Amino acid sequence: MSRGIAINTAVLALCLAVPVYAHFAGEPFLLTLATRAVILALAAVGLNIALGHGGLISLGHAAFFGIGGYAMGILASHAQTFTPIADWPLLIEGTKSMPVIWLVAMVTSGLAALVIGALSLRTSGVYFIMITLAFGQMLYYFAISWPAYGGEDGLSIYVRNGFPGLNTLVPMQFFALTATVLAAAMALAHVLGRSAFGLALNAARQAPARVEAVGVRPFRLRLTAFVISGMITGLAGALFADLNRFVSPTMFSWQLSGEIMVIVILGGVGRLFGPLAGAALLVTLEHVLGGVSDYWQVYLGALLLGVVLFARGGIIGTLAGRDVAHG
Amino acid sequence: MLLLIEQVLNGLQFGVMLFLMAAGLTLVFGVMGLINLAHGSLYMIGAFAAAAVAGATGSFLLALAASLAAAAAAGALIEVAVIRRLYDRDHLDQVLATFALILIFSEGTRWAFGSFPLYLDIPAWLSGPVSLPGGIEYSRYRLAIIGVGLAVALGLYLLITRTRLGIRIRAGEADREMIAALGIDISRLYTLVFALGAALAGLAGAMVGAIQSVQVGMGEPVLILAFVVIVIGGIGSVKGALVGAILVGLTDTLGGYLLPIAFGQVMEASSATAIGSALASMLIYILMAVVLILRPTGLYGARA
Amino acid sequence: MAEPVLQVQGITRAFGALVASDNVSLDLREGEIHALIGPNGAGKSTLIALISGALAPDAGQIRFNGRDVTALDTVARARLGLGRSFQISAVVPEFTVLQNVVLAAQGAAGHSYRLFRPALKDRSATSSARAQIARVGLEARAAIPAADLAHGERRRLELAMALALKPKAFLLDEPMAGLGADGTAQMTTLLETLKAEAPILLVEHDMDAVFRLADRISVLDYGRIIATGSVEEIRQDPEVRRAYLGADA
Amino acid sequence: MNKLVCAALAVSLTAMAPVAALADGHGGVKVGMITTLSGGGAGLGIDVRDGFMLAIAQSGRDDIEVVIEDDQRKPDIAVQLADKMIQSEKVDIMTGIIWSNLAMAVVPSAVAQGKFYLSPNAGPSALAGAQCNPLYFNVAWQNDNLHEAAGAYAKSAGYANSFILAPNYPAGQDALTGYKRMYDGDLAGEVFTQLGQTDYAAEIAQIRNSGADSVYFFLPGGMGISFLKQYADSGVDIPVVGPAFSFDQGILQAVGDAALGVKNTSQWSKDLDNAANAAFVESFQAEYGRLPSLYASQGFDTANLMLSALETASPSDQEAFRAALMAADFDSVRGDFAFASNQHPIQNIYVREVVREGDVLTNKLVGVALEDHGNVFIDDCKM
Repeated sequence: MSRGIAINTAVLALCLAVPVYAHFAGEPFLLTLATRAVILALAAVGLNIALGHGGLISLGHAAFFGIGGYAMGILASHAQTFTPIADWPLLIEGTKSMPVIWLVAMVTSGLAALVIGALSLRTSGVYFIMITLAFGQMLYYFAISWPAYGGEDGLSIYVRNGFPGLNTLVPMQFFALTATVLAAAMALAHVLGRSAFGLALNAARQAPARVEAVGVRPFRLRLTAFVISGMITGLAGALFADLNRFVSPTMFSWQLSGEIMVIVILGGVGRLFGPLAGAALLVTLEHVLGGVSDYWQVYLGALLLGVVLFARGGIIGTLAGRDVAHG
Repeated sequence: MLLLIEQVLNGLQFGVMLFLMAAGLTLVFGVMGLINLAHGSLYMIGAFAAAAVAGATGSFLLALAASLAAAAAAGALIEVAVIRRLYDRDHLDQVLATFALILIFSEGTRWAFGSFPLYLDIPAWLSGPVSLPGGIEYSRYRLAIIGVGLAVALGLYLLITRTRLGIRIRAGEADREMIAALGIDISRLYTLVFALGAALAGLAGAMVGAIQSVQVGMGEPVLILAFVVIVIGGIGSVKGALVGAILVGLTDTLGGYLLPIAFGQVMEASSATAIGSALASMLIYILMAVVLILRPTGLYGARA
Repeated sequence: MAEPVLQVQGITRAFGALVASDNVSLDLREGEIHALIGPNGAGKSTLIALISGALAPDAGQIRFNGRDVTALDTVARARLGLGRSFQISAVVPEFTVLQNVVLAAQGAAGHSYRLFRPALKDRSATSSARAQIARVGLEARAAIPAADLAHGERRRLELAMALALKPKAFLLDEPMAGLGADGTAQMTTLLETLKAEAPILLVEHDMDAVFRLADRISVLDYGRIIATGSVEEIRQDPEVRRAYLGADA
Repeated sequence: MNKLVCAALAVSLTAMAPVAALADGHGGVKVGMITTLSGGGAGLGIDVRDGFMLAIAQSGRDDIEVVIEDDQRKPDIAVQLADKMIQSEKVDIMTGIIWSNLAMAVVPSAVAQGKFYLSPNAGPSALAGAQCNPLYFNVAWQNDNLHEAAGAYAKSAGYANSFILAPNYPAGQDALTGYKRMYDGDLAGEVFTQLGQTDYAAEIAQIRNSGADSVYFFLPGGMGISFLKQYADSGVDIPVVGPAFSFDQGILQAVGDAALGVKNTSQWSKDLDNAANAAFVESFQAEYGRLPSLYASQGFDTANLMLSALETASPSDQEAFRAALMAADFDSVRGDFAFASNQHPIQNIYVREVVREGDVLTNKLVGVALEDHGNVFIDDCKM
């Protein structure tokens, strides 16, 4: 247990050190990178609930990431051009307010997760992987060929959306905002993991027949987890869109689903701090290896392969041993 | 009407090509229980090998042979080096490891062959149209693809039902411990099955490469379609892969052709084409969802 | 006389040509242990699956607590109060003993969708869980992951989980399997005290235990019930001797 | 819990920190190039980069630093790199983006932050019209230009019944609109294909049955290769017209003989008769061992435009540098070159034909489709 705490503290210390250094060294770009890592970590916290606790290997989480992103893009683009989204049956205006955007992003991605989950969870194992992947592709193609919001070109938002009391255009403030959201999501994930629901969900992953025998439906547990998971990833999508001030169908791409999953696994499946560690590592690798070679993805692939074959449990798992799994 | 028949042939050709991809995936899953995302890379390797050999020798048949050999060799190599360690792992590890293989293969190929698409053309003896009964002009090469695909399907059927290897494959699908108990060298069987699946993917890549472009990343869109195919057909079932592939091929081709026309009846032409093609691009996924609602393990999948 | 707690009427289930349960009827009455025995392949597992709801019958009816449950699935039957243990231990390996039993207790209490309160702070579920753990004698092992338990301990954990459901009937699938002499004796004592709470349908291979515990015995052979009666009646039944005990005698 | 502390600390830090010092007056010029160097489409970015760097090398100026980054054709990566160029590298001028969707993601915020952006390729209509900006110059073309030229060519060639197709995404829709703007015959069919589609059997069957007298297509990258090969094999012999993208030097060898004889529209060709072009083609071949492509020529022109402006002004003086760019006082490999009021080119657009020269396929000039052509978005641009 103590080693687990030590490692989590180290991860946190790093999360503190980077922005502080970036700030005083006058390297705002480092802060942008750190914000990116935090947002990807948030997406991975979402996936980790489905994957780590529920055992649901979703290769289609980019669907929720993209929906969150488009929720932001659509609301903000209407606000930017002062056109209502709908004027019948009731008037819906766009908005540049982050809290409203977040709410819409979470509700829409949650609804999408409900539909996709209800269909996909009829299956299990490999079927589930392939079906979630296919649903993600479906939305990808839809986003590309739907002309109203930019199609493949995506949507640009010229000014970052606002949050009451903050100037989100200041990198440090936006970073702090995303870090706070991540902290809240991690706290939620922690509470969920220890709750009665979390207990039943984890049991359904390991011994579904037993869960049925105590009168609980694994399907409903999994669907609930999938929806919560999709909502958090959707929120991450809205933040990611705000970081880039841009949304496009690539947010729906299956490579992105793979990337979120890679983050979860690099960090350690089912570990509370896994997503943060994994995202920090992936963003660092992207940045460092990208500077070394045009073919840096070869190295990234080799590294991933090494982790899967030889370092099961990811960074935190390898360093901490088995004592804090699902903690 | 003639156009419709021609589109049906096109759908059939597309389906047959998907079958070549899906057959390997479904065999590997059925026998070894492995989900292989890198199957699309083997398709790409087949196409690149064919383009390289065709460029050097000018012979299309040699190029096809090279695609089979290169993809089978690459398949055997990754089976021995990587995949073998994944059979006892859960699907999550398999997904991640084979995702890593995609990165390595894609960027490795780009490093070796450069960023520009490679050239591979239809041989003279297969190019041009042929007249079918009823006055349809149809590409000779596409007919050849349909022929090869159906021949492979027949060959696979015979292989699985009539040969010693087929018996072992079926035994492996039924019970992994059993074939070990029968004294069959299980690791050789696995390498063989994996290489066979890889060779089929490579063949598909080479044949398609001649009418499309041979480039890095060509495998992944086909891979995802192949997933849709085997989800519809039922994982592990070669028959399901054939039926699913043809269903997906026809749905995609006919949907892309008929939907814009259907929308054109009720709305203005250019928005009809836009909406029609947007919907057509989602059609096979909708088909998949419907199949799943009716039969969660696919058309020919084992009942859970 | 009141209706039996569990009543199986003319249940039939076939797998292709093999009729695994052939027009089976049996009942379980308040306060009794009803043992189900039969040689390997007689169809005991199929019958358990049919009663628990894991399999749907081709024909026949199952009534539980005065209600037709034939169309209900495992979960619904569990909620009505059918508590079961598994032939092969199906405890949650990464959970501690306490977590496993809390899972059952909160399931019975309908608390499994509480998203925020920590499971182990659910007073009613944990206190009920601790009581059941004490009954099966695992208090000292409550904080041990189930994966690290000895085989006999895991069988007792199974039983504790069934107990925590506060069921109206127990369906116990070979609770003695793999236990040593001491373990079997402990389990036998435990089951004797249990039947006062809820009747037990007991599938068991250990004949000594069955003959000591059972109030009634049904013998299954080739998917059919060939005899039902008291221990003495079954001992004497010629058909049972021929079909089943005959092999041993 | 700790995480909350971390966030709170970060917030308080923000409050007390001063704004970072602005530009630290360095002597030379720093150029940030974001382009596609890996994954699909890397060939285009590599050509732009090589053309650009060739011009820089030939200028002999060693006070120009070019920072090159790979966007992997991903908009989010491009945005992140732009942030890096602006915040961390503190570049003066940006360039390099190939794709319209990446340009739309990067350019508006880059110019809003006071950086010059010189586009060597993408020319989305929004940046030519409503969102035009004094700091944004397009040195290649407005996206519609080559399509308009194709329409004009079809009209002058006497085609009266065209079948037109493009992928179902904004650039594809713009392409068909552009073609129709200059073409005034009937349409035998108008089809939107899927982006990334590789099989065109269905569309070719429709073309065969449409009774068209000409086919216009815009299918960039691998899509065009697939279409042309399949079209050639189908035996349909209706003449094809396309924009230069599918017939450019990098891609032609992969299309093969299927492309022979196809007319395509381009603002540049390697046999354009002017001294700058002859020198460019020769030196590019000498430096890189391959024939230059359209994209290489655009990269080369972009660098030379920038170099010409740097002769008379510094980017730190925005007004003066903008005026210097606007003058376009450089020897374009395209011959005559000027900027319209919305800072997009006014130039000739030519018709080329694919021919075989020895072993390699290449293009030769056969005529002019549009002379001194600007774009239709000038009136939308208010600046």
